[in-house]
Amino acid sequence: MKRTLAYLSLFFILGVLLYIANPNYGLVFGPGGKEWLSLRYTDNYYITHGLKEVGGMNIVTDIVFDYRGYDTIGEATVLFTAIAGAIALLRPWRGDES
Amino acid sequence: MNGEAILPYLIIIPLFGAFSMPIVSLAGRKAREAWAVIISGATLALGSALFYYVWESGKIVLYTLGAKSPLGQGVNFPIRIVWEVDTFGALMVLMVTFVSFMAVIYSLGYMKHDTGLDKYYTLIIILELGMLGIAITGDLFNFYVFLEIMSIASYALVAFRNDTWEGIEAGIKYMFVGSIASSLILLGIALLYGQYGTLTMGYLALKLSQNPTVVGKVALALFIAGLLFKSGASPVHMWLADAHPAAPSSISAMLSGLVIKIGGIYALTRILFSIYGTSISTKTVGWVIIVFACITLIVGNAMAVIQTDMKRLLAYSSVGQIGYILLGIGIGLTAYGSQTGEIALAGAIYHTFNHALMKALLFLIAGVVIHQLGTRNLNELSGLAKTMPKTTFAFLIGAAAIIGMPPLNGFASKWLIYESSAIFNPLLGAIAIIGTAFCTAAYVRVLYTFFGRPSEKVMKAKDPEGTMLWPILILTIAIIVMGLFPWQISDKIMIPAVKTLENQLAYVSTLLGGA
Amino acid sequence: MTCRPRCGSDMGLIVKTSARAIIPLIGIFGAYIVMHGHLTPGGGFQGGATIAGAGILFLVSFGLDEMKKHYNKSLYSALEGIGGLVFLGAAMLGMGVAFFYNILWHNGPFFNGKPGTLLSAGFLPIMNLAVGLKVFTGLISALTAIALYRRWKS
Amino acid sequence: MIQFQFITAFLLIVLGIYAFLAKRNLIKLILALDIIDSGIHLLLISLGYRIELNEVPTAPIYTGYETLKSPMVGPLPQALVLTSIVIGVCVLSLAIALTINAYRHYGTLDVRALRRLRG
Repeated sequence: MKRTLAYLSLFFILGVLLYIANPNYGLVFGPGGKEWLSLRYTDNYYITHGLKEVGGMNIVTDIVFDYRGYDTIGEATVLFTAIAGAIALLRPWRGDES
Repeated sequence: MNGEAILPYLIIIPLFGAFSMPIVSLAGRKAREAWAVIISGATLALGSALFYYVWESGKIVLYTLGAKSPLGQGVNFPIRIVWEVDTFGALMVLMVTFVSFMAVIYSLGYMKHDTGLDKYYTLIIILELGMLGIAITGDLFNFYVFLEIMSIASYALVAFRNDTWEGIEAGIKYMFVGSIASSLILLGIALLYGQYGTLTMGYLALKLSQNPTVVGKVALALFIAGLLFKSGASPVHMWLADAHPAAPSSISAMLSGLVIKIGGIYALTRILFSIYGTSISTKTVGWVIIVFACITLIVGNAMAVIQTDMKRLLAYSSVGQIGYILLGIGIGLTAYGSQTGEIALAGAIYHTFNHALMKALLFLIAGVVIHQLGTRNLNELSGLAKTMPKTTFAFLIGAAAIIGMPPLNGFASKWLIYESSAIFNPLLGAIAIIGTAFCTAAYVRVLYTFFGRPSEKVMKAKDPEGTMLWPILILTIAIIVMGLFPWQISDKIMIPAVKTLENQLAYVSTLLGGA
Repeated sequence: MTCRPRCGSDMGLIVKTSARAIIPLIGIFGAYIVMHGHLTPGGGFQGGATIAGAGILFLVSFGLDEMKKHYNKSLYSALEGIGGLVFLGAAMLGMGVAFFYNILWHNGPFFNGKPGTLLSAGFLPIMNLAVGLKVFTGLISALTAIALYRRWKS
Repeated sequence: MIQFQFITAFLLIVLGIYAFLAKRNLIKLILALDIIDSGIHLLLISLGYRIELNEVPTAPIYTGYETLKSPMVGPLPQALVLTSIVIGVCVLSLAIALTINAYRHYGTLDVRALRRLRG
């Protein structure tokens, strides 16, 4: 019963996602075309202004470290957290030492 | 003091504390503990200052990372990450910093016999950092990053006692459910970016109100699903009932008091009111949330009655109280803009704050009991009032507040929710009262056990030493003091917070025109 | 911990010799990726993961005992923290304007050369180096912790 | 025009959720999480792709750009995916650490054994 319900909801999710893959009434952004500049205004700004404002030749690095640098420090913190957590979980148990 | 000047240090100080913890802990145990207390205390001071500034000025504080203004040169859309803090966000900051500080002080005594404590203090500071980041952010992808920081830290902390099977099993369940929920949220963010081409919340709100599309609605459904998972609403509350009892008690207090509020309720409110607002059908979405809230309310409180494990009872009670908060948010969304909606939303925010204090207090007391007696089975705890009078008094206060007894703070917030739900629809008011009846039964049972005839085992117990007693006393005093001025708090803080939360236009215009 | 046959090095001479030759090359390549992060594809995380790959190759080919001689848990944890602190410090250089303000690029004394040269792009090279150090030490610590966790078998 | 890249991404996501519901082994469940993440990353990356005037777009890097002169793909999704991949790796490492501990406690990787917490 529970399992059938789960699979039915899975099909529902698939249907909805496939529905919005159609550019006529779903995600308007297909692979490029004329609308690229109007829909991807943020990306276009980075491409045209990134070299002057940040100075890195690699626009992706410019975004990662300057425009969205705060995300990157969050990412570094995630890595730090996960490694601290993994080391904490893989430490010897109380009583293993003897 | 200027709010914009305080805001970055709210993130920098916990980050500095976490990154320097491996170096500081080379100097030994005392240095590590002192460092954790200093960092969380400094964060508490900054959080209070920020709250005071935002509350007094009533403005929305905007801070841009990396430039003076979030807008690009010669264009009128934001290209950088921003922080936007309104009164609701500042209230959450105050709540997080206060309860975290209490939990850190409590850990000094409670975690004395565990190993791997340098990682423990690192993780607890990072947990606080993640919640602060969510509370102040104004960017959707950044919200996801900090949600993951908070979630990963809490997965690791739930399973921190890796020599007990209970912690590991609860950690695995929590991790899988939480990761699925995070993936749903990330999918929603990707869809919104694909449709509107921006990630800043304020600008997204503008774009959504100009052109609400199907993709936006699907993304909203994904957000609601993911955040209900994270907040432990009823059909998927099982992970909460496993994870919160299995964690160490100081962590249980933070998980139950803060994580489900910030990662679930606060994020849901922010997305519903600040991003979507009136660009969706508020009635439909509101009723969906109300239905989930009613199920959660009944199931959580009813399951709490039949538990024999003290911490499990508290965890189920958390599920029930989340139901009240969701009910308030649902009514606030359905009756968007009316007086009833404002009262319901004020009640929800007030109850979020109150429940953080009450549930943190109750979990810390459960930790004291475990520390003294080594058991949390209610059948073995009878007669605790004789040997641990201060602890029992604090439990009495906490339980009375969570039930909603008049002189304490829980009464005011619950009253606002009852009142608005009864005006909105009498049936919902009746359901809320039934939930409270179950809640009362559960806590009266615990108190009855505590005041019963002492057993042999209980006679050896005594009140804990300083570092474990002080956080409990401070939280008790906070509850009593907040209970003395219920209507002043609700008129001076909660109603303005709701007013700024519902004012979507101010949120957008602060972003675009403020600079 | 007593050494079982499996925890020593059961790899042959060919593997050990070629690993000894390859490990420095992988390390240099990783360092190149980190340092040229603002010019070419890649960056701190990718380069750091490459260098960590060299460490994993060392662990696989020379065995756990040899690894334990060269691995110090608190040193690596401290280095990871230092990487994070350097990142945070670079981000705080321009606190006068805003957190994460790229002051070195706009009016700094160095790192403001012509775009395309190594010493350009403000704090980006510093951050790349910090992230590279952090990722390298962090991944080595995590994988060594996983490799060391075998106690219950003995 | 059929959006094959979006459909593939959505199929990957749903495949991951299906594996999550149907499989019983902890390692397979971790792989299912990774498949969902990969689907979302594919969706994000394909949102930045563009074709203009039948030219093949290039990576958003100005080093050596003078010889190509074709349009650049969107850099923002790539930055987001870089961050997101690291987060996925972190969740994976924590999941592995938990799984190792669970194997030591329970002696099996079957999730049906992890049912001692009830009620």
